[in-house]
Amino acid sequence: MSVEARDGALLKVEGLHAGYVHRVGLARHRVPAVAGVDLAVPAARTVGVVGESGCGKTTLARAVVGLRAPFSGRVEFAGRDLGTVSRRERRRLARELQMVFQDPFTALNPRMTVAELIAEGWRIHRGTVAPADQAAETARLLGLVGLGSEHAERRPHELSGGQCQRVSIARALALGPRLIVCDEAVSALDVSVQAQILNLLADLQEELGVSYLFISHDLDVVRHLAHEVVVMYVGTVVESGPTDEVFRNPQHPYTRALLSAVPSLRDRPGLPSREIPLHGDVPSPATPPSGCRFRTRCRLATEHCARETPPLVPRPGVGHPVACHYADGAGTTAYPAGNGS
Amino acid sequence: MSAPALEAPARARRRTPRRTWIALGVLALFVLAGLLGPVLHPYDAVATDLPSRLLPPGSRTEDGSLAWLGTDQLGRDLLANVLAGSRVSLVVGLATVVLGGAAGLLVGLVSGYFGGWPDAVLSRIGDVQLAFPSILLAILLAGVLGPSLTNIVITLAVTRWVIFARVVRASALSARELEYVNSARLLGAGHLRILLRHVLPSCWQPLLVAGTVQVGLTMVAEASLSFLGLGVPVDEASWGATVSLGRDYLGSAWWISTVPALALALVVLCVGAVGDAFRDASDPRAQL
Amino acid sequence: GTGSGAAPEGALRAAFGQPVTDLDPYKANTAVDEATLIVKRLVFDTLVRREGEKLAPGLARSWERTSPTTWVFHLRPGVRFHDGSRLTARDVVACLKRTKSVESAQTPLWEPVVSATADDAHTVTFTTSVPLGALPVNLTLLFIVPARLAADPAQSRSPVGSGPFRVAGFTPSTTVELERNDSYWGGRARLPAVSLPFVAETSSAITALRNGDLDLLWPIPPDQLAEVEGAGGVRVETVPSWTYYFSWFNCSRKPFGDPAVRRAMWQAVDVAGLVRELFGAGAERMTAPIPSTVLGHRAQQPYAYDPAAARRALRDAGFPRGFRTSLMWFDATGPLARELAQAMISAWSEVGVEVEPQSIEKAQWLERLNTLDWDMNLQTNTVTTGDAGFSVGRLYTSKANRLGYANPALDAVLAKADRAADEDERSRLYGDACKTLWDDAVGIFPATLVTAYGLRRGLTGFTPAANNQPELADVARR
Amino acid sequence: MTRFLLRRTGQALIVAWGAISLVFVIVRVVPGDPAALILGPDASPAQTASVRADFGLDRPLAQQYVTHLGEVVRGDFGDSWRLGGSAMANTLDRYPATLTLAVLALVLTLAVGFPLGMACARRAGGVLDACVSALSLVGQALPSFWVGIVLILLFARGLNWLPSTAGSGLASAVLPAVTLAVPFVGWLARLVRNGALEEGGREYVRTARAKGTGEGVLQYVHVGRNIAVPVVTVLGLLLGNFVANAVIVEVVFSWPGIGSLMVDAITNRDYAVVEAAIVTITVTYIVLNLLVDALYFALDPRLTPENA
Amino acid sequence: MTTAHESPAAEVRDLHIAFGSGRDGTDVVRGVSLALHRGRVLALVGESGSGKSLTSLAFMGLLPAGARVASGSVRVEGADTGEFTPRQWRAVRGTRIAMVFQDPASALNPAFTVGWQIAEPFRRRLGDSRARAREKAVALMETVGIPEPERRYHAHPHEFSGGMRQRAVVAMALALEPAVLLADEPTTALDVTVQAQILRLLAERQRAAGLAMLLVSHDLGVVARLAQEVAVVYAGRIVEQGDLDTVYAAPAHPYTRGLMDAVPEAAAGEPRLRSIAGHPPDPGRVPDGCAFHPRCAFATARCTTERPLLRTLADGRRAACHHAESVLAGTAPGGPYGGSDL
Ligand SMILES: Nc1ncnc2c1ncn2[C@@H]1O[C@H](COP(=O)(O)OP(=O)(O)OP(=O)(O)O)[C@@H](O)[C@H]1O
Ligand SMILES: Nc1ncnc2c1ncn2[C@@H]1O[C@H](COP(=O)(O)OP(=O)(O)OP(=O)(O)O)[C@@H](O)[C@H]1O
Ligand SMILES: [Mg+2]
Ligand SMILES: [Mg+2]
Repeated sequence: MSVEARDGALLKVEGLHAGYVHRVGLARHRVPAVAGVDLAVPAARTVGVVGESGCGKTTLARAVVGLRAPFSGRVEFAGRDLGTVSRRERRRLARELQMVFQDPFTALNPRMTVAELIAEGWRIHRGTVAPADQAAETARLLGLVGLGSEHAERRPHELSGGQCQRVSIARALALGPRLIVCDEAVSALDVSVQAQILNLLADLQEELGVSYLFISHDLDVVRHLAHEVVVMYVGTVVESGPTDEVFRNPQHPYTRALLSAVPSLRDRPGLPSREIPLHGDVPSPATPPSGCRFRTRCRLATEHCARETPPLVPRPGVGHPVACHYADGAGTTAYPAGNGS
Repeated sequence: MSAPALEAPARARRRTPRRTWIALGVLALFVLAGLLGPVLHPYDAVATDLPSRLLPPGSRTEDGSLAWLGTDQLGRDLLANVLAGSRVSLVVGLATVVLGGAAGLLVGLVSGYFGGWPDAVLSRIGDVQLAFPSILLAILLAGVLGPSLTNIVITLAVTRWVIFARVVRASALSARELEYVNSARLLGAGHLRILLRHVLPSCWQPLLVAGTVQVGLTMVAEASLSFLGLGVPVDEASWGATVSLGRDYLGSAWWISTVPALALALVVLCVGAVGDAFRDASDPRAQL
Repeated sequence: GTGSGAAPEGALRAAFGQPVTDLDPYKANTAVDEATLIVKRLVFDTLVRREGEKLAPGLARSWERTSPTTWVFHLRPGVRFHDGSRLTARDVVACLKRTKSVESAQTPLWEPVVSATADDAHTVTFTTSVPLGALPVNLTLLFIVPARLAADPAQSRSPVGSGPFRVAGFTPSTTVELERNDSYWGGRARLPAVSLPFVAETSSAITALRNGDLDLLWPIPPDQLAEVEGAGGVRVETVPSWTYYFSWFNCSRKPFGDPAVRRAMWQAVDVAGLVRELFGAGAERMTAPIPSTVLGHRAQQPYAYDPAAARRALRDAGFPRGFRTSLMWFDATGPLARELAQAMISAWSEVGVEVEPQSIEKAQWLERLNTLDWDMNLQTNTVTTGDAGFSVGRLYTSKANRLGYANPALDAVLAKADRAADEDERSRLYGDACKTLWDDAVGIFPATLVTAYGLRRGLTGFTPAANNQPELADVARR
Repeated sequence: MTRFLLRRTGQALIVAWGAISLVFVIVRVVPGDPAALILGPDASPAQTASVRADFGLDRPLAQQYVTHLGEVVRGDFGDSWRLGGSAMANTLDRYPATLTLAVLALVLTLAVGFPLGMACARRAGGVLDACVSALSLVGQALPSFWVGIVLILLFARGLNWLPSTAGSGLASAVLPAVTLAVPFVGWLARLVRNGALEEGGREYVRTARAKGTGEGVLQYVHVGRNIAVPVVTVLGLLLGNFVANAVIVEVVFSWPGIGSLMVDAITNRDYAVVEAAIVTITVTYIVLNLLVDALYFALDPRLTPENA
Repeated sequence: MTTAHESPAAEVRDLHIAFGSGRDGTDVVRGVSLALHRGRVLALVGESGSGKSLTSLAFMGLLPAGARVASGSVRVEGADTGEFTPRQWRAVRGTRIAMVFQDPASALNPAFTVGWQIAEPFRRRLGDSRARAREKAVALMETVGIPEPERRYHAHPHEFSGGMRQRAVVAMALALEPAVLLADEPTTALDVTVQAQILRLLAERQRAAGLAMLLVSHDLGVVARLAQEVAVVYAGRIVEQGDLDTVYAAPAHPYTRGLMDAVPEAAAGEPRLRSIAGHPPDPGRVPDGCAFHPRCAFATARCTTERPLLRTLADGRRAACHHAESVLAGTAPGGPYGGSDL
């Protein structure tokens, strides 16, 4: 880990802009689904990214792993700028930077067996695992993710969703990654299976020291797994910080509204709702509002918000960075803690 | 998005329906006929027997042999003709599809997978070809190349490749966006590996379906070329040529044109049924 | 004009086997085109007309040969063109000039004609460079139009002539609609209109005839004759035509330079049987290199079918195991062309000569024919003028070099025949030419086609024509 | 929208240029000399040369091509040697006949194929469905000239219901239109059937059912509207196909359309007409495609020129 | 537990739903009984593939092709639908019983305007004039909280946001004032913020109209917001049913308990989630005895052979577990199958 960035982050994203290009005639329109995101993932830690649908989470994930070229900004992994490294170096880095996708079925080639899927990385990067050892290594990985060696010869359609997701994880682990980007990696799974996978991820982090950039719209899941959380809204980060702190003391009006909307086991039909309703629709990243992007739906919004974009900085009285002109540390709506507390 | 949207593990594969087996059987018979026919019941395009011309099915020819399906306008046995023709027609159909399919596969893969300017150029070429009436292209090409089996295959393949290219391109295009292709890319796989291991396999099935459809259509197109006088050389027998040359006799000696036309229809029907099976094998919704 | 141009009431609906593409009488490509000539004969007049075997006055009341190289023609007075203008000698002069200025298949016919002069309004004098006995015959091909329209492109579609019919509508390759010229000098035609659609497919055409959608259809292919003969309301009339099949040998190519080989090839084919079995009543076996009804025909002794002799002759000529060669043709050249070719090839294979069948497109065929790029060539030819000069005289001279055959003696005979004014003299000379060509076996001359005309019952005044160009103006309906 | 149209028009121009160049090159590569066809077998080399010069065929191909392009831009394809008059005029004369046939065939295909497909979808896997799927294959399996002649023998010669040749107005168009439509009726029915089945499995159909909507309304309104887009697409292509491939049918029925004109022109190496006719057909095809694209936007509200 | 004595607005009794036919057929719903009462919300919870959607579709007579009611009855307002003709079914749908589907994006016909689709029942079922139907539709859109209904009447579904679409779907379901509303995962496709809005809307409409409602969901939190009663299904059978409070406070079936423990919210402060080992069985290969026994920490030999019946416990709820009492008491599991991860 000697080449790690000075501040110890394994992954550093700085001022990242990424998105889609619409071609109309000869003109190209950029849709910056991610517009200036900064974040850092330290080694052996989990950073969660939450936000509503369409806020740019997937775009961020894909830009980080290089499936989508950023418009601008830096993605630095293990001390190297992914935008400038040579192709060869980039491919070598692929071994250390992996991703687990949302839909476990589509992420696995249906024509390959589990063993082939897991070994694919070794075939590409010759010399990582000798062909003779591959069977044993496959069995070890399968064991690691809680599958038996009887699964090795099956194909994805012969497995359940949870099992497929385990195979995806094993496949990502095969090359010994240091960071795994998980884009909604458990959203497609039932609670009981989701719990298994979340436990598995946590165990792997403990055993292997992997870091996760964990993207999810499920706040409970992120809260459970992530050490730090980043809250996104229309391509920008509105609030970030240690998970506990952000969830217990959300500062941005958007974070508060988001947290207040999460259904809880303790809700009851008759009980008064804690919900802070949000009105209106999420603006399109193609035509974001000026200033603070949340102002169109914010009860606190003023003229000032329309003129000036609030920077993402720690506020007085707030322990973590918030992009709101009016964040003052007086959290009004704390997120209900779990059953016990 | 939706949590419970995932289906449970593997539903048992559907068994191949009976009509597919029947179709395959009939096709096998025709292939066999094409292979063995010329041995068992040889056809000599050169030997004419004028006194026995235009005999109806079941007649005795001049030399006393029985013409099961009658004789043609030169007194040659129609059964032998149809048997020999099955070989030529099937070979033309298959060879065209293989040739056109190969070209289409290559073009479609490149243009679907890489996109960008190669795609733009290849797509425009395909557009030109599609906008250009295919039968006229065939007429012109057949004129340029002259009559021979190989040239007919080339001609027909030239008019077909776009269809395959489009099919493959569409599959490659969607395969390129598949999550498992991304996943392979993330493992550091190069273009060649992704193309061969991940993109190509998902192109086969639509290509195969298109291919089976085209085998039949190609055989019909060969007949159309014959109609326009650009078919197989005189000393070859093909169904298309026989149907076409016998058409003037439909009012008097119907069997000459009708027997090979029915053979053609039967083969196309069977090939189509097999093609449907290919389609069904992969698409559970089409099983209804 | 789209397909909906229905024929007028009472029109004669007559379909010939080939399309009419252009009605300009001086268009190069239709100069000897049968389909076009059928229409032209109804729309235009010529100075001289052919009636059966004889020449008859047309626009010229009479003519005389004033010297071996001068002919004087006296025009019929009072003839008017369809547009009302009067026909004068100046028109004839202009037309000759026009036809001479167009490179076409007729060009050789007019080459010896040096000039035509209008002596007065109704007298024309033709001067030729050499004595040209065939001039009156040739003039049956010179259609007369008003001088000012001789080079008018509009003549292609709506030509002005002086014939018994005028053009009411014309879609190239599709249909010609003619209406009666009531002021025709030769008397009104008997039917008010003639409609000449082109029907490409035999089955459609026969169906139309049987259903009464057509009144007249010709030529009916030999194999389809039964379908027409059996039908109610239809009768068939036949006439031996001036169209005949021949299969030339390229005498400039091995092994066809050797007359013995050529004769052997002929002996190898059972011509009599072949014509009988294949064509039935649709053709007659030929006895000379031109049809028997053509002026100049002289019957020869047919080559007997004798494969053994053929094989012997081939051995003697140095081909004990036969040889390989090819035969080219285009299918549309005549009825059963493909079958005829295949039957002959079949016969030749019996004597060890392996012939590659080359059925090619007409355009390619022409190109190869003209460049002598072939071994054997099967085609039909029509003696359009009914005179041996048109075929024998034109095709077999050393200068024409159409089949790599050069025979100075024959050249002399043909030149003499060309100059002779006396019909008997010409006939005798062409008869000699027939013998030479037959004995030299420059080609195989199997069959003269018999043209079968299918008519709806109720048509009268119809005379089948040997040149495929029946006189439709005389036809009437009962 | 304007941008979209501009882009599509640009593409269309490229395609048209490609077609023009293709036909230019290919007709000149085909062996056979127009001069020989004009002059017949008696032509002397000098005559041939002079005719070739008249047509500009003696110049280098590249030079001919440039001249040709210049003329084409002005809509001038030269004169037809065979038919007389400008090639384009000859082509346009024949065009309405082909269009009549194509439109009639299209109407037939739609009028029979659509309800048939809907009926099959309603009883997927039933007897009708099996028959239609077999018929759709057989329809495509029979050479159209054979179908045409058999139709003539049956309906014109046998029953004498319809004329076998052109010249009797719309009645004459029936058999050729049927011949053109035969391969595609079953095909369209299959397409409609598959589309209806696929759409029928969508959730909005279930929603509509849950509202108590009747099956007829469901099929023809809810589902029908949604399969309109693919159906319109193929109908556009089909019309183009009918125009382009009426060749054989026109020959069989002596239909005075552009197809029979073209075959005649190709056989006779009438370059100008071949070029004019093929360009006409190509342009028709391109215009139809543009129309279909425009119809898309009308039929599918989700589509905008940007995401198309 | 059901307290109402009036007859249920809709109910299924011992419902079996099978795919395929004859011996090849697999029962995917195996003896479910549910009763929906006016003014009350019953939630149906369970994992994916447990048969929730099929059960709710059976109420509407809208089982997908291939599925059929193998036995049992479906009653809507007392009428046995087993005898229903298609016409009778159509008459009931929308007017007596209506449904809201999971994915609002696909539940609306993309080719027609939202207004047209909402107005359709008025025109076709009530025979209202175009103008009248439109008026009613606009009013209805207003009721379900679609802002600017006049303008949005003419919008197509793709021009709506997800929440707006689901409001439109709710409007369509409520158009003909049904007595029973079925909501199959009505918020699963939506964002939390939107989900909260839709849940509020459903609660409000349900209360206002006194609807009998079936809420299908896999999210225990969502259920808690809306339902008074909950039924938990596992492998096509109800394993526990009772008042929401009772069940949530202390589940009596090990599966219910596992489900609740697996929710991250429940594990706040704990490093690991308590997951249920293994995964649900395939419909065709449901284990003998208690279907849950291979994953159950309480399972004993008895559980492998004898299928537990749904029985009423002391607190009035019903559970299908031989060991319900020990589960409630929290006694340690003892069986040989405890914790085995299959
Ligand atoms: N292929 C694309 N072309 C154009 N725009 C796109 C494309 N994919 C996504 N977008 C837009 O980019 C924005 C961000 O999308 P993204 O998928 O990153 O969001 P997300 O936070 O992952 O949402 P979700 O929770 O729905 O997965 C959205 O506004 C979306 O509409
Ligand atoms: N068309 C079908 N063919 C065969 N089996 C099916 C079909 N549709 C559903 N099933 C099976 O029926 C069972 C129950 O399905 P159902 O949709 O009711 O489950 P669910 O509880 O609603 O699940 P989800 O939460 O995924 O919606 C599942 O096991 C499924 O595999
Ligand atoms: Mg996403
Ligand atoms: Mg469901």
